[in-house]
Order: sequence, then structure tokens, then C-alpha cells
Amino acid sequence: MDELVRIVPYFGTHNPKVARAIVLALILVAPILALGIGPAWVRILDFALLYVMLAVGLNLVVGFAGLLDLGYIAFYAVGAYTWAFLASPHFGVHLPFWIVLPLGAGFAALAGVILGFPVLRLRGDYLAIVTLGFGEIVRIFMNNLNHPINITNGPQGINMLDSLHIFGWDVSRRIVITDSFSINSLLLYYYVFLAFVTLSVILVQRLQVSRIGRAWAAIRDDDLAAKAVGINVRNCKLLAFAMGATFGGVAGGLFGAFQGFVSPESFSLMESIIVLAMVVFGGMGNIGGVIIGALLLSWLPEVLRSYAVPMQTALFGQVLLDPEILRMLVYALALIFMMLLRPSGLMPAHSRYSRPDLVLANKRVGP
Amino acid sequence: MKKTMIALAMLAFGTVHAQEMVVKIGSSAPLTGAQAHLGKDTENGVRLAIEDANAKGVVVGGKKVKFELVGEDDQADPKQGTAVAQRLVDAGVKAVIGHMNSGTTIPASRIYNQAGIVMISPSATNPTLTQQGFENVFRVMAHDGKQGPAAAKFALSKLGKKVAVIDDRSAYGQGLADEFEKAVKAGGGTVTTREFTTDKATDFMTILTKVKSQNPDVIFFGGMDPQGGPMVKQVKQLGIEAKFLMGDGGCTPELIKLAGDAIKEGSAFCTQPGVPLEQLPDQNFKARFLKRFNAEVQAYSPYAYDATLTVIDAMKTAGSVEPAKYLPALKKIQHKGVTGMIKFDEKGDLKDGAITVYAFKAGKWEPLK
Amino acid sequence: METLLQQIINGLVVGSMYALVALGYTMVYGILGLINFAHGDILMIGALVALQAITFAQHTWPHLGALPTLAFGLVVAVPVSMLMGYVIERAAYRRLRNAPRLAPLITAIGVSFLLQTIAMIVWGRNYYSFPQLISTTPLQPVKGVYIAPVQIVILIVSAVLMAALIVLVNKTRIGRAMRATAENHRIASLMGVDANAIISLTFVIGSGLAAIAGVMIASNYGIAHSTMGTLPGLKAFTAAVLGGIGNLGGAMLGGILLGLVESIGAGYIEQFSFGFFNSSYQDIFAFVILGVVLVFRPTGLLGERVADRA
Amino acid sequence: MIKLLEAQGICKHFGGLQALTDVSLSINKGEIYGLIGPNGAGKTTFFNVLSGAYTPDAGEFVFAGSQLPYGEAHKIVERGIARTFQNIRLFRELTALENVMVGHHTRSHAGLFGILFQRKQVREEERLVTERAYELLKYVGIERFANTVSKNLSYGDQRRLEIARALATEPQLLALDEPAAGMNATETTHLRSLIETIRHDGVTVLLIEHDVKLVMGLCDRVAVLDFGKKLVEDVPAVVQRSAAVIEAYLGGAHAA
Repeated sequence: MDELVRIVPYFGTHNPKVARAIVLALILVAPILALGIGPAWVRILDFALLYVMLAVGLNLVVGFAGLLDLGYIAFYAVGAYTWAFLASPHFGVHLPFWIVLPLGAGFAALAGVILGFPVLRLRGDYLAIVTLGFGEIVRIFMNNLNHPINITNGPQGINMLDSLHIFGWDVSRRIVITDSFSINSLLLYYYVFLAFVTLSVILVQRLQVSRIGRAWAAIRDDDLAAKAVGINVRNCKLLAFAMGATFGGVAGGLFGAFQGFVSPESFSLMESIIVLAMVVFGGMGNIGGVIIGALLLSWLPEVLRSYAVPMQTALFGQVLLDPEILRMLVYALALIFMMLLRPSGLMPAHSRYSRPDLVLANKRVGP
Repeated sequence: MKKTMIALAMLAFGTVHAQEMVVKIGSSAPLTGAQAHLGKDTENGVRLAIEDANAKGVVVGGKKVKFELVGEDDQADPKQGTAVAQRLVDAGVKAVIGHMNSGTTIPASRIYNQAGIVMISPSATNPTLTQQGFENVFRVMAHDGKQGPAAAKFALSKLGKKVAVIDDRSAYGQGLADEFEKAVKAGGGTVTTREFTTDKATDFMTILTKVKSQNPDVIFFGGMDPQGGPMVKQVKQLGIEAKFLMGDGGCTPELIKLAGDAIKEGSAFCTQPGVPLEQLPDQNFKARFLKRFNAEVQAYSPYAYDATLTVIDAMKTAGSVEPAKYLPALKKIQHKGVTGMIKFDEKGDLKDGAITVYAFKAGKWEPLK
Repeated sequence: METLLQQIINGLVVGSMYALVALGYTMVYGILGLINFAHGDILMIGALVALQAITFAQHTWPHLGALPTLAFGLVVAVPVSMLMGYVIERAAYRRLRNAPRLAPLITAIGVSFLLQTIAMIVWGRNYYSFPQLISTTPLQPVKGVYIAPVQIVILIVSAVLMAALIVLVNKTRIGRAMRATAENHRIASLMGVDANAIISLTFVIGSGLAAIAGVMIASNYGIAHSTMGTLPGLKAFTAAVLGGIGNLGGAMLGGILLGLVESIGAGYIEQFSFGFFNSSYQDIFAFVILGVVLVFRPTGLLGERVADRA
Repeated sequence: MIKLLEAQGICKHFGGLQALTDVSLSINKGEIYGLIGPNGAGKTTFFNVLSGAYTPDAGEFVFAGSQLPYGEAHKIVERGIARTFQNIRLFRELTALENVMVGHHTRSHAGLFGILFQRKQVREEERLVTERAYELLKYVGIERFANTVSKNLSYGDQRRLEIARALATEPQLLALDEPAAGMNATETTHLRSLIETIRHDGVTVLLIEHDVKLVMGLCDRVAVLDFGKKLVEDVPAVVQRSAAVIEAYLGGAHAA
């Protein structure tokens, strides 16, 4: 939050209170403004929030604990398929969200631990390739587990997933107030997702500024020294994988409910890399930065898609670079240039793992 | 502050009820990416139909109506498909002709269903599309549940009883291969092996060696041409004598190009829903299409054209452009299109859709009688 | 029996292609300790450039003959790929040599994406038919068992290149400088080795190898396109790790082994698993093997057991 | 005299190299114990075995009356042995204060759920840990750099920070691996008084050092290692006169 406040022009540095109010207002009003352009933009915002959640979760693994995970989307898939299994006509089971979402998160966390165990001793680059393999394995299984027993319905995916019902209230149904005035369900999803994202951010922030967050940072910076101050490196790494996966699992469940359809092609390696690009772009380890990174990189392609094609058609009479290529170009350049020019990301504000201000307010502490 | 927000919200949520003279019709297909040529073809089919209708002048419920095309690009990606569907709903279209691929059509159909908008796909052939129980979902092409059996019937009667089946684990390939396998078994044939590859693979030697060990008469591949071409080559490299059969994913010039000198006359076949272009009831269509867009008909434009005019026909009959009003008319419609008679069964599938078998001959695909 | 023999040949051919690609991975890793994720994409660029050159040659000199045409393709593609490797190393990797471990790795992923995007801009997303200048008409060494001349060529090329590299690394001055640089850049520099030049040279050689591998793969399957490098890249990396990354012989061994495991595994898994698994799991073998090897023998089959450079 | 640590017949080899051969020594509670020897004598290996980085081939450590677990560094820290590193190993991206707070890891207990729900005990513990960490920075004299990222500290301050971090684990035995390496005369003097203060406050100190003068002036007892074997173990005055030690340091083929 503080990072977000700081980037507000002028007020960010001069009057943080006003800046904070501006940020809050923007977050709350954004979907209504987007609705002015068209509900499609609200849907994009909804997806952006899911990406924020994924990025915040991956940041916990990559940014805090320094474990490069290229198979992160697998946990998203676990969450989404949990929803598909337990809240769709596929098995004829329709459980409420407060059972399915925690279960999805739990399965994802379990998957995180299963991935974590064999890779505990691996160094950064080996870890990357094994996690990549893990992501692919999960996808391949989902694509093939329709034979000999049909579990995942294979490449056809699972359709007609239940939408999100929060204690009897169907989020996917517009609220009709009068005949001419109703609240779009996309807006409702936005605020529901916003609640989940806010909760995730609060939890991740609490973890960061805690005994556990500091232990992760210590392992990231020097795992031998971390052992030497008494940190159980193995358990801490497993916890990082499990916690990161949990957020992925919740996001996956919400994705399933929102989209109403899951199929293995939504969980490709490309998606893992997109989320990684968001984390890197915003600044590894820096929650505010990661949020901005996720928002920017999920909006940019849509903006490109709306304006790049008409602009090119107007300028050159044809489409030279289609939006998909522009999108890949953006991700590729984001990864390369961020690492080369600003390894700490768009907003290299220092990550904090303590709150010295609380205790040391009356003591003189230098720069 | 509060008041302006409410005003803004009213502006955003309010729906326009006034009857417009302009009626928007949506079209969604991949306009960029690997299947862009097919997507553009589909969209142009819709465009031509709208231009024809406008030129003729359509009167619905006593009012003169001008139709307008809203074309969107779904990149053949399910997630983009739903985003695009939302954009079309936002734009206030009264019907959508699309999407092109089954993978994008199925999730998108849910959004159209919620918005109460009629959707007719000119080309999505996955059977489950019309099995969702959506009232407003139709298609004007025979689905895989018909193509698979047709291909199986051809294989069993003309090529042999022992069949090996391969699919590429994509929604399209697996769906078609499953229908084919079912029909072969029902028709008294034997499936010697069922093998799998991916839609990114280029090496099929391992699975083909396995196929070869069972010595089938026919190899059926449910997949697309980038895999089909090299597969034909490797069939030859392993000295396999079996005939090679594919669905519509292989009925392309691309397959012939990629298969190179390995493809032989009399040993490669493919099936495709619909009648061959040369045998379209309305031969005029091809010429008019070429004249209008300076491009040959690729595949789906006649179906998109028919789908569009079918909807317009239904609007005329019902005397309304509102989907809820013209839907009953559409269900009962009998529209004489360029691809044949368009009428729907209770699920929204085309009744009596034709399937054509093609054989490789003289460097191209020739329809068999 | 014929089937098993045929599967072994299939495995050997695929395996030697993996090996060919793995040699490049292993060279770069041996010296820099960097997984060059973009290696597979350099392969793809090599194949597409060669395709361009071959098409040009076929139009300009239609009577050149198959092998000279192929040679022309290589003569164009190899230097282009080498230049590309050089540029990538200079522009993207060199500045990160002393950065935290994640930085060069993430950059490499970015470079891989960038190369694919560039290829899509230049060549589109189409699948190109790659001229099969080496015959694909199969021979029958044993009745019922088939192997095409192009496959034999692939086997020979990868063996020859591996041998040449081993000689280069072990018997020449450049090779000695490479080994010194691999041991420790700074100390090598102090001993008068131009470490930067050696690292550049390694990238250049590795990229040249990738181009040859790309042409071989495209010739074998008769197809080339912008994403053709991804899968061989991943598999070859697995092969390199399996054999012991940094070890040239290991790359060869790992490649062949992986090829055999994949073809025999996919060929017989259905029997082994009582029909539960089937060939749709073919792409999993590489990753499973990778995981198992790294857990139980982190330095691979032929790799030396080096203490973790903590 | 109460024995705090007893090493009994520790052996460790790497491949063909015998790094430690049957090393036995004992450290009394409350003393400053020096371990010296020429380069490659096995001092650091002894350290790594003691702190759990390596598992010994034979022998055992008895600490405060019971045997130490092998090769599990974090458990050894829990038992009350803390160490520093010869080439400083701080958590580079963390501030000085946070480095020390990490040191409190084993002495604090906040669990996952306590943290996620910010239970009262957790908040209180966090406050205490922060305060205690600040006190420790003051103790080693670098409290004004509390919020400085540790990689930006000067060399001498990094050494002090590492000691503060080790003290944060609340050790009974503090093992310092060449703490004076690379320090100038003033810094060494400061270090020396810091070590004396630490001992004065009840922590036993094991000191590996190259600087013979520092060791002889500071330590109560000294052991000399050479070629992985213990030569002598006695008070500095005796060790200095020992022929074997003089031989090891000055004579022989491997003069330092």
C-alpha cells in the first residue's frame, strides 16, 4: 500500500494522506470508470485482479524466498480443477464456495509441498527447470486423465462450472434495483475479487514482516548463513512453496467460477512466464511493485489489442504486428530490460522485513 | 461527488430500450495468428451476407432495418474468446455469428446465453457445444458426432476393417478421434491401436512403429495439418502400407505441401463437413466472394454467410430483431442457403448436415462421390 | 522383435538430435554456469535462415544438386546464428555475470521469448516445408526394420561434432583457456587468459552447433517454424543434465539415453502400466528423469561430484 | 571448572585429504579459548564440523553435558552454539537491524497462524525482538546504522554486525572464525575489547585466529592445530614456548 501511495504524482511525496485517499478512491471507482468504456473493460479488470493474486503468491516464492518457480501456474490449475470437480455437473457435485475454495487452496499447498520436497537441495537454475517440468507434468496429466477413467475430461475441459455463490447470493447475476438500473455482475465480481486480493495482500504483508518472512529473506540472501543462525532451511523452503501455492490455488478457484469453463490449455508454460514477468517487472520482493506490475502487464495487451490494430490499419493500411506478437514482445522486453537496467523492478523501494518505527520511535536511528 | 458517481453509474448501467433502425450483428474468429486466414474468411462471409441483405432492403416489423457488422478477433484462445464475447454483448449485438473454433465457442456461448443473445457457429464441430442445454446456441455445420461416423463408414467400406487411431490431445483432435473410434467399433471394425501425440510434436516414429506392429489397413489421425504432413512422411519412412485418413483438419493444401513426396494417390483421404465448393447449390457464391474481397473462399465463409442470412430470415418472420422474440422463429426456420437447406434439430444442430470425403489426387484434394 | 529393434533405432535417431543440441547447452553451462534458455531458439533461427538460403539457392542455381544446396544453407545459417549468439552474450548476459543468480536466468527466458517473437515477425506463424535434400527413402538393414539416410547422417554428424569438440577442449590452446575460464574467470584473467573473449567464443561455437542441429532436425522432419526450438531445447537440456552438465561426452550419453527412454517408454508403457498410461505421457519422461537424476545424482551420470559452491 | 564443550576424537576427511585426525579438546565455561595453527591446519574444518555444516567421520561433541546432533546446523544453534564466518556472510539485502532480528529466529516462536492472524503474543514478540535487536546493535556499537542495508556497511561494521547476529541466537558458546582478518590496528583493538565484554557478560568464546598476538593476549587457553592434529593445548605462556608450535609456525617446509 505504501508503495502504491508513493507513486501518486505530487501528493505521494508531499501529502501521503491525500495520496492514500486517491489510491483508495481509484481502486474503488476503477471498475465504474471502466464500465463507462464498456463492460469488457471491467472483465479485463477482473482478470487483472486474478493476476495480481497470482503475482503476489509467486512473489512470495521468488521474491521473498528466492526460489525461481517456472511451474507456478500448476497451482492455479489445481485450484481451478478443484472447483471444476466439486462445483459443476461433471461429477454432479455442487459444494459451496467456503468448502471448495479452502479445499482448492489446500490441494494446491499439498502440490507445493510435493514439488518442494525433491527440489530442496537444488540451486537456482536447476530449480527453475525442474519446476518448469512440474508445471508441464500437471498440465499433461490434466490433459490425459480422461482415460481409462474419466477424471478431468481431458482436452475437452470441464464446462458449466458453478458461479460464485456467497451464502445464497449469486455473484454472476446482476442485481436489479429498478427496471432501468441494475448492477452488472462483472462489477460484483470485481469487488469480490478485490476483497480476496486485499486479504491476500494483507496476509502476505504480515508474513513478510515477521519471523518467517525474515527467515525466507535470509535463505534467499545466503542459505548457509541462514542455517548458521538456526533457521530450519528445509521447512522454511517447503513453507514458502506451500504458501505461494495456496494463493495460486485460491486464484484458480475464483478463475474457474468466473470463467465457468476450465481446460488444460489455460495452464500452459506461457502463463507461468507471464506471471513471472509481472513479478519481475514490478520488482521482486516488493508487494506494491508486484501489484503494479500485474496490473500493467495484464492491461497493456488489452490496450494494444484495442488500439494497435486500428492504429496500424490507419497508418500502414494493414496489420504488421498483431496484438499477440506485441504482447509477447512486451513480456520478453520486460524480462530482459528489467534485469539489465533495473534488477529491482519498476519501483525499487526497499523491501521491509521489520517495523523498527513501532519500537524505535523515540530512539535516534540514522540513515 | 456522490451525485456525479451515481449519474456516471446510471450512464454505465442503463440499457437503451429504444428501437433502433441499425441492428448490429457480431462476428468473432481468429483474425491474427496461425489461423488468421480462416478467421478472415469467416468474417468476410458474414460481411457479404450483411451487404447483400442491406442492398436488398430488409423490413422487420414494419421498420426498415440496416444491419451493421461488429467484427472481433478471439485469437483462437478460450480466455480471449470470453473477453471478446463480452465486448460483443457490450456493443449490443442482436446475434453473433461465431466463434470459429470449438475451444473458444464453448466458453463464449455461456456469456451469450446469460446475455440472451443468439449465437450461430459456422464451424465449431465439437458435439458438446449444443449439449449444454442453451436455447440460443446453434450451428450450421455437421458436428464431429456426424463427421466421425461418416469417416468411419468410409474407412470400413472402402479402406479396410483394421483401424489404428491417433489423436493430438487437442480438444478438436481428441473429440473427433473418439467419435471415429466409437463408430468403427459399432460398425464391426477393429481398432488395433489407439495412440497419442501432441499438437506441437514433429516426431511420430515411436507411435507409428507401434501402429505398424499391429498391421492396420487404415491410420486415422484426429489433428491438424502441421502434424499430419510430417506424419504422412514418417508413415512412408517406416514402410507402412496402411491408408492415411484425417478429418477436416487435414483437408488443406498445407497438408499436401508438408507431406511432400510422401503423399501418394489413392492412399490419403480426408473428410470435411459440408458439400464441396465445386458442388455448392449456389455456384454464384464463389464468384461473388472473389469479386468482393479479391480472395478465394477458404473454408467457412459460405457457412458464415448462410448463418447470417438465416438469422435475418428469422427476424423477418418474427417481426422483431430482439433475440427473445425471434428465437422461436429461428428454431423452426427453413432457410435455403448457399450450402443447402438450413434447419435445426431440437438441440440447435443442423439437420441432415452433409459430410464429404476427399481423396488426394493430382496434387490436391478431390471430392469423392 | 522387429518392433523393438525399430524402436531402438527411433530412440537413437531422436537421441542423437537431442545430443547435438545438448552439446551447445553443456558448453555454455560448463563455462558460465548459465542455462542458456535461448539455445533452442537459436536452433530455430538457424533452421529458418537455412531454409531461406536454400530456397534462394534453389531459385538461383537450380542445378546445384542437393548436397551443395544444403551446404550453402549451412554456410549461411551457421555464421548468422554465431553472430546472434555473440550479440546475445554481449548485450544481455555479460552485464549480469556478477549479478544474483536469478537475474541471468530470467534474462535468458526473456531472450528466448524475444527470439521467438522476432521469428514470428520475420517468418510469421506458418509451418514451412523444409526441403529434404538428404534422402528420406528408407533403407532396410534388417528385414522389417527401416532407417532413412537422413537419420544415418544425423547419427554421424552428432558423433563427429562431439569428437571435434572434445579435441578442441582437451587438445588445443583455446580449449585450455576454456577450461581455465570454466574453473574461475578471475583467476584465468590473472593468468593472461582473455576470459571475456573465451566466453564469447563459447557462445559463438555453441550457437553454430545449434544452427547445425536446427538444420538437421528440420531436414529430418521436413518442417520448420517459429516454435520448433522449444521442445528440443527442453529435452536437450534434460539430456545434458542427465549426462552431467558441462561434460561433452555426458551430453552425448544423456541425449542417446533420453531418446531411447522416450521411444521405448512410449512404445511399451501401455503394457507396463496395464493400459493406465499410454503414449500421451511421452513428454513426461524427460521431466521425470530430470527430477530423479537431480535428486539422487545432482551432477548427472558422468559429472564430477563437486561440492556446492556455497 | 565446568566443562562447556568437549570434543572427543573428531575425525574428518575429504577424499584423500585427512583434514582432522582424532582431535580432542575441551573448553571451560566462561573462558576465551583460542584455536590457532598455520593455513590449512584444519581450524575452519573443525569449526564447520562443530557448527553442523559437516558431519564428522568419527568422534563426538559433548556440549553442556549432552551429545550434540550431527550435521543439523539449526539444532546446534538451538543448543546454544553460534558462529561467525571467516569471509563475512551477512544477509546482504536486509538492514542491520533485520540481520540481528533473523538471529533471534530460534529464540522466538511466532507460528504461521499467529502471524497470519496477528495474534497479540506475536505482535508483542515482534516488538520485543525488534527492541532486543536494537540493544544488540548498541552493544556492538553500530546502532546508528540500524536501518542501513547491510551490504552498504563498512568492513569493520559488517564484522560487528555478524557478531551481533550471532549473539542474538543467545549462545552459551560463541565461535568466532578469524574475526580480526582484514582489520586495521584500531579496529582490532575495538574488537578485542568487544570480545572481552562478551566474555564478561557470561558467554564462552572460541576464537580461531591467525593473529597470534591477539590470541596470546586475549585467550585464557590456546590449542594449536597442525595438519589436522592437535599439537598442544595450554595457557598462552606455555604454548608460546612449545617447541612443536615453533616448529609448525616457523620451521619445516610449510612456513606460513
